[in-house]
Amino acid sequence: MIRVQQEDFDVGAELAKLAAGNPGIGGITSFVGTVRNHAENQEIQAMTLEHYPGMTEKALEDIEAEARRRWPLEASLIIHRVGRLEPGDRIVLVATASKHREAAFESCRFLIDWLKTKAPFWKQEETVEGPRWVAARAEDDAAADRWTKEGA
Amino acid sequence: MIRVQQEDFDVGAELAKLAAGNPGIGGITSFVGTVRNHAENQEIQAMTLEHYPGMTEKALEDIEAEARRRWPLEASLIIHRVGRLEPGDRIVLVATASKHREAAFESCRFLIDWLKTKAPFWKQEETVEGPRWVAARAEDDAAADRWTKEGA
Amino acid sequence: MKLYYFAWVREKVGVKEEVLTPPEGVRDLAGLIAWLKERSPAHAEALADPRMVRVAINQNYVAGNPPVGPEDEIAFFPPVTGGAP
Amino acid sequence: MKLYYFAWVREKVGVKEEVLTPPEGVRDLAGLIAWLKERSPAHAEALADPRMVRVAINQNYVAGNPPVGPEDEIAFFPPVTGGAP
Repeated sequence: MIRVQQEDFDVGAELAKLAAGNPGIGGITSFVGTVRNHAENQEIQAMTLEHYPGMTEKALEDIEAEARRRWPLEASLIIHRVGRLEPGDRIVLVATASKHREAAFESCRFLIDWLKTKAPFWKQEETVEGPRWVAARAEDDAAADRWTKEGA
Repeated sequence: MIRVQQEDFDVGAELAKLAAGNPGIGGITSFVGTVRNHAENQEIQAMTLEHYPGMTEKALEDIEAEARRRWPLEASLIIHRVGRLEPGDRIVLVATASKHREAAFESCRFLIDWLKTKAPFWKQEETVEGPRWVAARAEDDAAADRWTKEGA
Repeated sequence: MKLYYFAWVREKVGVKEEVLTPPEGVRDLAGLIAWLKERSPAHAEALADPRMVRVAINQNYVAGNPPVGPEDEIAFFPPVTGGAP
Repeated sequence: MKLYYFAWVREKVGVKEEVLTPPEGVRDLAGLIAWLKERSPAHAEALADPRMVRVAINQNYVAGNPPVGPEDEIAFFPPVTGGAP
């Protein structure tokens, strides 16, 4: 399941829902991304996430479908927030459930790596020097490419 | 932090506590292990976890300390339950928080891999044919060894 | 043709979206970009460096120089930066 | 000397723990195991296959044939199987 929303999410409740009624699940890996109070040695006061309504949801569904094609998953979840967030706030939750932990770990990492380079979200940070758009990182492209090669 | 306990744990509350007051954290990876209702094609009605009080806590502390030596972590947590559990019940929670997701993912996987082969817990499954002790898996040794080689 | 702009591309163009009718001669992405850049200095600046701008047609990423038509929804934006650190 | 048994080793021995005073000649792990196996058929069966049994002395895993003394806490158990599937 995927969701794009302004509101915060309850990690415990979301993970419990994910596993509910499926005692074939042996493990759930999850990743929660949070807003840091600094980046590139500068203090971050807040952050605003912009997205492309419609295309974002489609991109997340495609990424989730690809994970389920590659690994034997019992359940999966992507929640991404948009709008203004402050340091410490949750930005994103990705979670995958499987019979074994290997598939859960690999697929969860895959989801966040692909999401970062393939889902249309943009971050603007507020600093004392004014707002600035976050630039894409070469490391993120490399992390996403790793799965392209391995999965080919 | 490590804990060995009979009671269940609240994943959302534990992860929130882990990150509380540290806005330098960029991501938290967690893994929740749950009791499956089958193993080796047989139905599992329940499972009992035995441990070695004293040594278990020491082993978990050592594993956690090793993770913090290898990765730049802002916080870490291992909670392992003991006693009788039923299918769908949570067994274990491991979580690591870091500035970047790479360290969080790697160290979380390390914690569960080492825990499985180095912490003195034993599982007995209840099946229709009676109780049986779970045998160690060669795959688990291989997963733990991976970190020995990489970290050497 | 519906056009969308996001992040700093939106800020430079000055609008979030616009509905335009390019002349008949505009049949591909390169032609569309050339035409947009002539419309205003804001468009010209936003689309100045093609390496910094990504394009989606009907909500799918595109590369190269695909055809564009009057019914298409075309979006211009920087490389994406969602997720977490 | 305090002895602990866990999981199926405990079930085979029949007790969870016991306090024993091995004879003076028992100075290492191999000597202790040989002596225990002579104490009862239950001990002998539990410790029959050394490849299936792990040992901790004073709550640290040991390998090989380390020395053992009267103040030591020694535990015998199968390979560990905690965590999740």
